[in-house]
Amino acid sequence: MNDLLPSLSVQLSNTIGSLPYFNPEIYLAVLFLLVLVTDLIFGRNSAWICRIVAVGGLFIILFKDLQQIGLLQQNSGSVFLFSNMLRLYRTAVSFKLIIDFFAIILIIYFGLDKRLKNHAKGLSDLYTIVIASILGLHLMIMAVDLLSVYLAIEMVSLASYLLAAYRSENGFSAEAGLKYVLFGAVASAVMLYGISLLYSLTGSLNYFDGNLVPGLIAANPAIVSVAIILVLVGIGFKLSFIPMHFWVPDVYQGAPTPVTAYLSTLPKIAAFALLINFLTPFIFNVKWIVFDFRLFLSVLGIITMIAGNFAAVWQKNIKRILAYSSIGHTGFSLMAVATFTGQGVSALTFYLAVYAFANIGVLMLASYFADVSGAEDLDGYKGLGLKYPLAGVCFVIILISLTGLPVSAGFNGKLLVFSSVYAVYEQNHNLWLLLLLVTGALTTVVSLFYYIKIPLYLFLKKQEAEIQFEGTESGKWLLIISAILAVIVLLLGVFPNYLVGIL
Amino acid sequence: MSAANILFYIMSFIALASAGYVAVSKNLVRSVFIFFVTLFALAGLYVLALADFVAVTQIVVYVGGILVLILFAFMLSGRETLNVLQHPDRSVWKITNLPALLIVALLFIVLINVILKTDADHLGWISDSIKTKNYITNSGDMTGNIGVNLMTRYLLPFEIISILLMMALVGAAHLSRKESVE
Amino acid sequence: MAYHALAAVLLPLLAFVINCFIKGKAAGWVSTIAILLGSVVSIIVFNHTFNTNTIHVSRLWFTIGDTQVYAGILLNNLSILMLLLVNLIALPVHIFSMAYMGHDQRYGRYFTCLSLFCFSMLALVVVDNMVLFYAFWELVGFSSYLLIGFWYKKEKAIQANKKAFIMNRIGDIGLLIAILLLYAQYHTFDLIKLFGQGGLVSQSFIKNGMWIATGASIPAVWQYIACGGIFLAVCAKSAQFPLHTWLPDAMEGPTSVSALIHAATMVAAGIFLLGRVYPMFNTAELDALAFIGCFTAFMAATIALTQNDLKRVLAFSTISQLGFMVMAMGINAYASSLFHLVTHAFFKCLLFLVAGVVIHEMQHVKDENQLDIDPQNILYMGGLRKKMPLTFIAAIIGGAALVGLPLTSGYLSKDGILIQAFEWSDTKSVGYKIVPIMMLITSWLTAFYVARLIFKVFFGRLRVLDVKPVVLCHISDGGWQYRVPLILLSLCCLFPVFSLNPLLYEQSWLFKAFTTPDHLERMNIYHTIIPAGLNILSVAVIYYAYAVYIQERKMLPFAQNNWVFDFSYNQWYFNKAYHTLFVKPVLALGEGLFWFDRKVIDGFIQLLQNILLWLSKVADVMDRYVIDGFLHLLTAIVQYIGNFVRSFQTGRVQYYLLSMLAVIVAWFIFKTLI
Amino acid sequence: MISLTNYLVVSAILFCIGLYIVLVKRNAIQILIGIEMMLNAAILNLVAFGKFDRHNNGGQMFALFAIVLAAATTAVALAIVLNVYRRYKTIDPDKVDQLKD
Repeated sequence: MNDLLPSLSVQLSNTIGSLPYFNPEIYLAVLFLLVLVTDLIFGRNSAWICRIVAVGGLFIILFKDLQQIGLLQQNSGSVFLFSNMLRLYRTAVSFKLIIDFFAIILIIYFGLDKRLKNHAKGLSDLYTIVIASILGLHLMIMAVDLLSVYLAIEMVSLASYLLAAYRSENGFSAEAGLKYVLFGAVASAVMLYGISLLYSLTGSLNYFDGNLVPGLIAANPAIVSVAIILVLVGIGFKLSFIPMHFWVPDVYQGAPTPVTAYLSTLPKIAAFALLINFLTPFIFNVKWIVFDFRLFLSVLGIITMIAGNFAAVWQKNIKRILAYSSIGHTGFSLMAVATFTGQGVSALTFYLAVYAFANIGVLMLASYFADVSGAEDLDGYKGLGLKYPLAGVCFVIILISLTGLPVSAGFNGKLLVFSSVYAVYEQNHNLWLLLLLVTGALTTVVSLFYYIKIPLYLFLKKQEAEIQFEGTESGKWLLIISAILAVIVLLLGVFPNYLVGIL
Repeated sequence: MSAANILFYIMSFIALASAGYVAVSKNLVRSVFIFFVTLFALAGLYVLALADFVAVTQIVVYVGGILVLILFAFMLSGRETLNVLQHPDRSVWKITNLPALLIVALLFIVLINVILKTDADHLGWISDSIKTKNYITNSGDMTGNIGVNLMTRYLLPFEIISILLMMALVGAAHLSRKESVE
Repeated sequence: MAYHALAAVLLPLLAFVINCFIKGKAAGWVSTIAILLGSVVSIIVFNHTFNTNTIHVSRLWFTIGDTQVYAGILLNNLSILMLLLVNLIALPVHIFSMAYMGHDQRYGRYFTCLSLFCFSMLALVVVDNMVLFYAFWELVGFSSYLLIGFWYKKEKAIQANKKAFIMNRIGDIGLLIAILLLYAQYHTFDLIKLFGQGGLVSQSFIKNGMWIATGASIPAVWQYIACGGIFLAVCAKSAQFPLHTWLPDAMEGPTSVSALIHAATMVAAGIFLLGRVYPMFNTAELDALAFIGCFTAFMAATIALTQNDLKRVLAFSTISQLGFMVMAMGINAYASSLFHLVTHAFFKCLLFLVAGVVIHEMQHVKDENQLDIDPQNILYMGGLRKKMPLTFIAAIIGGAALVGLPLTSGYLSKDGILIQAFEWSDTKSVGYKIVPIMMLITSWLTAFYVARLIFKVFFGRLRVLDVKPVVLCHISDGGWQYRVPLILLSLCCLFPVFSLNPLLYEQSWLFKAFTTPDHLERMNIYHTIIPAGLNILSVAVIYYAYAVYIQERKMLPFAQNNWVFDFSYNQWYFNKAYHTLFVKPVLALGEGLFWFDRKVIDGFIQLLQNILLWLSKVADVMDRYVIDGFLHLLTAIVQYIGNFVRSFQTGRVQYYLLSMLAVIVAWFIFKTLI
Repeated sequence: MISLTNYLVVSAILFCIGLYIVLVKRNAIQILIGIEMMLNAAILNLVAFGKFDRHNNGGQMFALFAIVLAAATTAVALAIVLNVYRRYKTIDPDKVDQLKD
């Protein structure tokens, strides 16, 4: 009856064999349903129950991630799952650990932000969406098939649109959502077109062991590079490098602050894993000369670093500053990707983890200040550091880390990236890598100009008008968590080995 | 020139012409309905490419789902939008559209250029698949094939997309819900 | 002993942490006691380990790739000396600050920052690897940033700390590049392995345009870049040309901070860095160093001649003296350089504290009488000698040491540098003679401006009276917190602290500790002629300053005070001696010679003064337009690019899409064209 | 037999028309229609070449998933557009520009 029947048993056993390696994701799916059901059962008052369920579930998933390390060691370090849809390997597990860990912090954070908490329609739907997006992020990290890549990116994007527009009673939030969804939908359509071209040229969707790379080598180079760039547009939308960065400042500013913390860290981190996955088969194919990825990434990295950091200098809104600076950080991370070495990848994971620590911390503090004094612009920050010394000091510590000054985790991250790039440069004396190094060093200095502005306003400027300050219970928790993050950032500055050991 | 070819040209002409009309039309509602035509024509093209199931899905999901959704959106956003939108203040050939036109034209030239440079009918993998009889014939029943594939090779995406749809449903419902829950 | 040193380093940190949590006056005591204990501990460390073997304790810190980075403490003569020095300078400054900052609203914060600074400086001194060194180098910059901008309500203070920070960042990039290059070449961050005796650096060499080390060779240009990076770092931290402009501006901070940071410790970090990485430099690079130092010293001295702000004069003299040290490093006078570093730290700190007292009292006068004057302007001062005798004596001692008059510590160190400069130039071609000669001139200029400063401030009459004829004037030396530091530091500026022989620098213990014994012979005539000539002429210059600033005043009718008269008497006496010695034998020329003396010599001196004035103006213009202009240019570039990027953020999503597609299409077209 | 180049050309034209709609229409819903056209262009490619991939059936499967995803995206996008309409009383993305530099 069907010509697929002979292979059916093989396919089925492949699927069943994949399940043990898919534990965290299965748990995530179950968790998604659990949160959804909790939401439905408990109705309006379900937000805190959903939160507890989500956090508890994520802890279990974190544990399951850790189990995968041992599982992988028995299996030569790399397994393909579900008919080569996914690839599980050591770095993917590291990325998953980072994602899940920060997801826990973020979920706690969502419930602490005053504005988000006052959202009339409740937060329980938010947790449902976040859990689903984490599943998408996991897939993004492991995807090696264009179909799973597209699906994962769409899943994360959809969740992000929803989160950005979540505060539907707020005009900014809606506007951010609109811009995000239009930009994102166009980017994904462009990417899909690129994928369709790649498929047309090779008849394969799997770039790890399918016919994709050899097929592309055989095809006309012009159309291949067009198709690859179109695909990179989709990935770039998630990474937000130049010129796919236009949505970033507006969306980061308009979205609720905790959502900004989410958008600026998790999807970006996962997208780096995706990028590495996407590049690997091309890089390690010696016949691949059609498209020079290193050149491409270097140019992008340089432009992104310069544009992000230079534009950030002229911002007044704290979230816009962080938005542009996050573009700059993307450029810096691209530098680590451009090495194409194991050392570079481990430097990247460290850097991204540290970046996530600092960025979430900094946005938590922004939330805190917005809660207690309504300040969102630098002008509103005047003198706040003296009123709230602990928050101010934490802010400074985290900013030091973001800048990359010693002794902070950010410094170690930058050092690792620099040394990994230099190690490669030493071998091949590629001019672009040198330029990357130089730009990285220069923009680090430039970044100081705007990062230093925040402590300047916090401590050294005086508030002209007395404004009403109010403390809240959730504000206290925000402060505690961000203080912990600041301490972690400092500790990782002194003992980076602990994090390197885990990742 | 075979009948299939002629049909192809007719279908593509309808699809492209109606798409072009959507692009230049000033009347919003009319352009939505013309978009129906584009989608139907495209479904026809899918059938010509021997993808019956995709064509049916296209009609069910797009025409039955998406377009209806779009029309609903119009209704929900109130009559006054429709009125406002009935009289768009910008004509298609306005000077402000020139950059967009230029960019799109350039992109089009690039795309056509690279497509024509590629001999699509004689790509390596296509010759291989013709050799190994790995292509779809007019008589083959592809629906069963799709069913088997969905449950085996594409099981993961199939399951994942269910969660995705669930999430989209939750989110979209949340966003469009009225605020006055109290 | 390593743990003792660690304790000395960590005590200020402890004070910093405690001060973060307490409020009020206790902060001052906490910090001061921490420094006091630290000083005691460091004296113990010093006694036990100075001039014995090197102590190096380290633990594994973290791993980058295959390289393990250790963290630890390295105690050799250099670091022990610096450890002691920083503590000893910080102690009086802390005591001084307790009174000086006593009325400031943010007293607690001041000491918190001061402790942080002391901690980072002490840690910088004892760490054993480049990574930590860089970390504390940054921290020193950061804490000084906090202190310079301490009076953040003053717009100038904000500008100054921004400038200092940016300038220092430029140096930091240099250091970072140098460290990375050294790591790339030698695969270690460890200072001992790199720069120790027979270390990796001493084994590497440049040959055929390649920089060859054990197991690696890269083009020689990298060595130059690494050295250039270090130069840059030194120039920024130690305020050498062309990165010196931040230091005078940094005087916007509290004077006690200027004393500690911008005279004695932080600026010494650059010299200390030079001392640490000394084996890295080859002859050509050392020569460059010498010229930079020499030029800076000369330039700063000419600028100092015309400044009227008390602290600015001192700031420029600091730059000038740092130039001396850098030059000394460049001419291979390693020991003398460090020697001068130590002596300079004491006397410059002393002078700044003196300035602090004076300014404090002038501020007092200003507030009491509601005058609209700048309390730092020396043109309003004068005659303070009687009101504040202790301060005056301290200023005289400090000034003498700065000029390098005999019996002071400055004589020992500075003359040593000059002598060695002459010896050094003998081994080179004629052109190199310019270095010692310039230094000689600089020394005389130093004498002049120091004399001017002291005359203006302490002699004559209080010129505030010109502004308002009757003023209340409650001026004194201040409490014990002012007196004790001044006395302590004054004692440290005298020769017995360093050498029992007041005239021979070779015999000081400090010098011996850094040189090999064979260096100690008095080889040639320089050793006699230079100190003699230098000091005689210095005295002459001081006399000239006196003539210019005091004699002139005699013309004024109401300046006929006793002491003015006394001095005019002395002048006369001096003139008489001059006549007896030189003029009488040629009495035949008589009045003619006197005319000559009046017109030609004075005219010549006038000319010289004009030239110097002009030079200092040029240097000022250079500061303002070339160097600041460079910063402005950088800002402009950042602004241009930033605004270019921002110009796309119109808020219209379709415009974003259009821009994005434009870039992509441009890339396509670019790809297809090539 | 229909040449695959024809399919590619048709899809390229459709893609460009969709893009043009996206760039010039002053109405968020019309922009969504443009995006759908771009997606359909890609789907057309996938389907046309999927003909030669009987075994894996990658092209057609991808097309199916893409259609479903497009539906989901549209639903979410329309929900957001409705929200924007409630706040701004317009769905012209050009007029929704409170957030900018």
